[in-house]
Amino acid sequence: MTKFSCADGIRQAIDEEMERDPDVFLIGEDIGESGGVFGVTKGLYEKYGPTRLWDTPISEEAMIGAAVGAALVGARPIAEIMFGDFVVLAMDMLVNQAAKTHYMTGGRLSVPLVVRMVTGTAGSTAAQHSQSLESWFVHVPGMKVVAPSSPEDAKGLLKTAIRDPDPVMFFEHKQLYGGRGGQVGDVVAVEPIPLGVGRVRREGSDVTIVSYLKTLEHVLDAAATLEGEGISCEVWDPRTLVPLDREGLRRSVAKTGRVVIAHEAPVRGGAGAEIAAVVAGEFFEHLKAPIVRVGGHNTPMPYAPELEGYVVPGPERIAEAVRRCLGRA
Amino acid sequence: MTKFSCADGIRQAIDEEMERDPDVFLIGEDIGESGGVFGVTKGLYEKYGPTRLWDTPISEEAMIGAAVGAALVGARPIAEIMFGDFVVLAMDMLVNQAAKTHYMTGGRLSVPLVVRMVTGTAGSTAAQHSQSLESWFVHVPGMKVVAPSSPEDAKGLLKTAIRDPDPVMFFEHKQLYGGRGGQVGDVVAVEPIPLGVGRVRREGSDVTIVSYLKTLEHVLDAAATLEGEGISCEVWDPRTLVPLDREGLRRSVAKTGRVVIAHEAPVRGGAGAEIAAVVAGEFFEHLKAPIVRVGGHNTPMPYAPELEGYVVPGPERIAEAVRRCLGRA
Amino acid sequence: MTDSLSDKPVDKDEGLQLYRRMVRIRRFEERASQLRAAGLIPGFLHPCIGQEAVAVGVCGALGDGDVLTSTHRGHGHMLGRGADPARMYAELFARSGGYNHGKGGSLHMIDVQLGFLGANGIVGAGIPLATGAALQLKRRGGGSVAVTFFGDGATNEGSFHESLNLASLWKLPVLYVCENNLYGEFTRQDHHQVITDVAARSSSYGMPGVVVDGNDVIAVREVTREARERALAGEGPTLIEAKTYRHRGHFEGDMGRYRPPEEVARWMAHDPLDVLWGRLVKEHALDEAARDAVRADVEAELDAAIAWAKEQEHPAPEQSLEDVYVDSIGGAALR
Amino acid sequence: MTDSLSDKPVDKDEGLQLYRRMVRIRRFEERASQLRAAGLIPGFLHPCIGQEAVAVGVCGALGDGDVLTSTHRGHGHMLGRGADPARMYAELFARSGGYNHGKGGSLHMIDVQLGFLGANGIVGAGIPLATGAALQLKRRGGGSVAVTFFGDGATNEGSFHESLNLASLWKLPVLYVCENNLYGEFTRQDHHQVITDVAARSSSYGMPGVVVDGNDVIAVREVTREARERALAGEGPTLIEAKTYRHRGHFEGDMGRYRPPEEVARWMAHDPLDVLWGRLVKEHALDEAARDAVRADVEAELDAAIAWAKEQEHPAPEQSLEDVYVDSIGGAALR
Ligand SMILES: Cc1ncc(C[n+]2csc(CCOP(=O)(O)OP(=O)(O)O)c2C)c(N)n1
Ligand SMILES: Cc1ncc(C[n+]2csc(CCOP(=O)(O)OP(=O)(O)O)c2C)c(N)n1
Ligand SMILES: [Mg+2]
Ligand SMILES: [Mg+2]
Repeated sequence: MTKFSCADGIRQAIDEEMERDPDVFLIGEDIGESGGVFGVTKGLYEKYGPTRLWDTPISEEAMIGAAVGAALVGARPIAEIMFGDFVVLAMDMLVNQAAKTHYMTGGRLSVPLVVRMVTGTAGSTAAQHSQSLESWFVHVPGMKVVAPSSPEDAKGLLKTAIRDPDPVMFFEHKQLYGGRGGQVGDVVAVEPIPLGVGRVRREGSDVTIVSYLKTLEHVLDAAATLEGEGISCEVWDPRTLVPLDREGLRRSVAKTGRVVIAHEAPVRGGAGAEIAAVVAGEFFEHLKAPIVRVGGHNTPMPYAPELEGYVVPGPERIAEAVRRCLGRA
Repeated sequence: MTKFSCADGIRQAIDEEMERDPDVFLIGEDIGESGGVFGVTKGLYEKYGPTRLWDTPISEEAMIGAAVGAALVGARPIAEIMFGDFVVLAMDMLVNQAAKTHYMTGGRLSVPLVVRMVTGTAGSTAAQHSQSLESWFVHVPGMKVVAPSSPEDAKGLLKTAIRDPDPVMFFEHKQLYGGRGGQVGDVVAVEPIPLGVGRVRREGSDVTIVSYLKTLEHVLDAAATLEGEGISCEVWDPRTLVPLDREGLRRSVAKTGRVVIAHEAPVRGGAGAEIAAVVAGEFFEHLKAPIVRVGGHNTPMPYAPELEGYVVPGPERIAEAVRRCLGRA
Repeated sequence: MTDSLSDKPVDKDEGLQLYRRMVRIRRFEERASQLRAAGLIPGFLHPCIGQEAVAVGVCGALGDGDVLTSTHRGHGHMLGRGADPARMYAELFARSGGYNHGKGGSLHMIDVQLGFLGANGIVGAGIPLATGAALQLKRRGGGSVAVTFFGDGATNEGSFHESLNLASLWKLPVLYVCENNLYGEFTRQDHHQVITDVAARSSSYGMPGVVVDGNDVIAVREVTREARERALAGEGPTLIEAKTYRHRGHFEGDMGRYRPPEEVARWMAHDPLDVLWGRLVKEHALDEAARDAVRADVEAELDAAIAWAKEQEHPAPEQSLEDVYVDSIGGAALR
Repeated sequence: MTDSLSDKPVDKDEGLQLYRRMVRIRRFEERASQLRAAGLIPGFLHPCIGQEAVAVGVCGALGDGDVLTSTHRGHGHMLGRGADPARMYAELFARSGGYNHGKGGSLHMIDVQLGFLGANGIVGAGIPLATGAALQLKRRGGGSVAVTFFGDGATNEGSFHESLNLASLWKLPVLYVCENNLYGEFTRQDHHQVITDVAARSSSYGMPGVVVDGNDVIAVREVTREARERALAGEGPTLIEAKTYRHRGHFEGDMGRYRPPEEVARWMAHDPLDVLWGRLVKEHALDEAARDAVRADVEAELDAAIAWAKEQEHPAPEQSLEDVYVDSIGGAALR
């Protein structure tokens, strides 16, 4: 067990990029002196001070708007949405402004912005502090969407996102931060990881399970169980939802002929729908079985642990979904 | 050619429901005395006066919030988002409040609200006045999503939506309103149409084309063209995206074995992705060919007519998509 | 500060009742904190200890048909309105017997009978909701008002601004109650706005703004009464700013170290419970025994509430799929 | 109104130049209206006729490095800043030679060289953007300011409130210029807010607020200069309210019938072009010939601009797929 957590990866990426480029700055609510509600930005204020970390009033629209406006004139801001659920308050600045500016201006202006979206359940965080909203942004042309599932990916992809010239929505699952307060772990050198390159997290031959963020851990657990039943799972992590690594996905589907897609967000209209549609549209000839989606039930997130545990897909539901895909259920 | 347009259908539904129930009221920007930017609510102010039609300041969050708050204590508000693009400013009230209230309160409160979303291109309306955002709401548990493609459907579905006890996002395509200023046409009696019941708009045997709103007209045109090429298209209109009439869809797919999905919204992450995923997951045994999606290109909406015409799918692109699905391209 | 309003003597029984309510809130929160530490409460807690007088003072001025919206720090408002501590604890314990059947927790608690339309996890979100409720109250013909509580931090959200503008324009019967506890999360007021009196923002909407000592329950009740009468008379909304302080951190787990010790000490010395008790002692010569009696009563009540809550069932996992829609159209809307 | 500021005599050449700019805007809009009627402009137009003095006055006080954001009614701001009418018409005609290559149209026009960061189709959206630009200007070390134009209607959006609070807190170099033309779309100011002076809202943010006669270009320029100096001196933002009026409807097609004829007449009699010209006549004894010369010049300029614009190519349909991303990652991000 390494001490290097996703929180570490993210902090280190920010630190290294801030060091590299003085136009990189952080903006958000209580991200400065206090180091953030999840401790992800701890220590950065001491190192870089108030001109590089801007604690805003509770004003999500102005906060994201300020980041977009600064980006228009040369800054490379990193904005944090403390709980991704609050992004609803800044959608105009993201969807109508940041995502469309390059296009509306015929390519004359651009918005090199990263928005860190703190995402998913963290144990009874309930309906307004648990959402996984990545699929909305998959549907917004002009946005790139990143969803890392490991500390190394978090670090390498965030470095790339910060250097990227376009607006990037960067999803971080709370349960991957690795311990409340996110104590600083080892510094691990990670090169920037290009956007649009997925990764096989486990090789297998019977079925491809596509997953990302926290759910991918459950998928790996399920795959270990299924191995005992003689089912060989390939686990494929897209890492970025936009762009999607179609070639990587095709390779895996060509090999296994079966696809299960797992994520925490509600299934209906989730990012898994797009992935399923890509497979059914572009890799149909490889498909031997129905595409199975497993994900959050189509409900808001309940408070009670028993209910939350039922709504969020864990290893058992994922294993069941795989068995169903293989006609073994 | 009847004079009865979608604008008529919508106005008549509102009128009849306002007459039936004094707790139904309208709220929006310039929907009252002026009759609305598209003339859809013309005449209602004269008939019902200021306690039934509330013109708000330019404050989308407070406007939708007021509708939600009123609904919490017994009103049945109908809110208008003048251009659906502006809904970004009211997402908290819709997504975190209206959609989740019934659930978060364990069923003790509810939000009988209709939000009229004025949607789609209307000719060079450009990036911030042309969006089709229905797929976001498909992904929001607690919401129902309606997208009528004919005046009768608009009227019958809106009547149902107004009586429905849950929040309903009601999408209206500008080009279906039928003439700027929306002159009042004939009054056509239409019974409330249940949510969740799709409709075969044209019978056929070779391929099922799923479509809704304005694009459905283009689909019908394409189907007529394709008939001349010996291709028999079944055109199926879900009418409501949530709930989705799975049984109706299954019947059609079982018959044709081929599916094309067409809508104006960008393809990536669009409502068509969910429909494709449902087909690939639940009706796979009927499928003989890849599912083809045709829709808005993954770009913001451009201003120039040549560009807009390229981005929005018309009869030709739809026909091409069908040919591709049949392996004839 | 309009302390002068509270200068007339306090009726003894009334005073004791207000005191009891504040003690109930204080002890409810202290015990919730212990229960969370003991593992019985799975979610967030934002204790309102120190702010009891706002909740009790405002609610003490309301009528039966009035409706309220609240915040993440809402237990006091709910108890002030008369909610049942047993069902509140049951909700915090995530049990079926809780106010929200275990689906909401602290951040989303409601009591429909009391017109308590809910705590809220989104800062500022209760403000437009109460504004809309007031619109419907007005449409229905008056006699009741809507009240919304929110913090100093929330007054920087667009929802605050848009709502006050709307309400003043339409003269809606709504009371905007800002609990200015000098911090929004870890951020001191002078780091989130340059003004000192939130009440001053009322002038942007041609609306009266009142500052009151939020630790003086009698004063809070008086300004609320006046504002409510204005609202009922069709004169529109009022912005009430109650200056107060939370004794604890922002949430359970936060030690509140970003606050200067002298500041904390100053406010601890102006404890709302002591302020009222001091007055009752002075005006009615109450003794420690009377105070102990109140405390013992409340303790017994909370003991019973907690015992009841602990006995409540955990919800069955499949109940997750209920209550998404009032009418799920035969389950179709759930797919 | 701070008309007094404009009481010192106007330099003749400077005055003529300001006048010419206002005529250019007026005629640009009038001709755009005709061109739209003739079918050359496919999209929306929101003419700023009657409001020219705000655009020219504000821009007349700015420096080279300053940046601006604007609204749906932005042609005047852009021309005031010195934009090229030819490329503007080309954009309105949706041609490749236009400022945005035909992708933006009236609502999204920009001129990066001039620091003109764009019109905007979303009411109030330019306000946070300019605030953020000012943040970066400040981070970079000063010397320039950001300016944002918006209407009276926009001051009811949350974005207005949140931005002003942020800017005052951080003392950002930004000028908030409200063009109060008394209507938001078809809604009169007293139907969208109860206050008369938008400038009064500055007090909520501890920020100076100034009301100026928006039809007096010299007065507008003076208040802008002062505000800009304050901003550059690190003293923070100013809210400037310029009272003005649009002579036409809200957009091309709207006849503006919701406005009382006397009100229209009163404002037509206070035409910003006439106000300045009257002064130039009084102070410098200019005659009709001088005025005709300006008009003829502008007309020739616009003739040439329109002729050039008409010659520009229509974009090729496939260009729709360009400019979605700066780096589409080999096209992958477009799929
Ligand atoms: C929209 C939104 N932004 C941020 C948060 C995180 N948050 C929860 S409480 C809080 C501070 C609120 O401060 P204030 O309004 O003064 O209320 P207080 O906590 O002091 O009672 C913050 C930032 C949130 N819940 N919602
Ligand atoms: C967020 C948003 N809401 C509504 C509209 C529709 N709309 C366009 S301009 C306008 C009126 C704006 O009024 P004001 O801010 O006073 O500017 P003016 O038109 O008077 O210049 C409205 C309501 C919009 N474009 N954006
Ligand atoms: Mg506070
Ligand atoms: Mg205006």
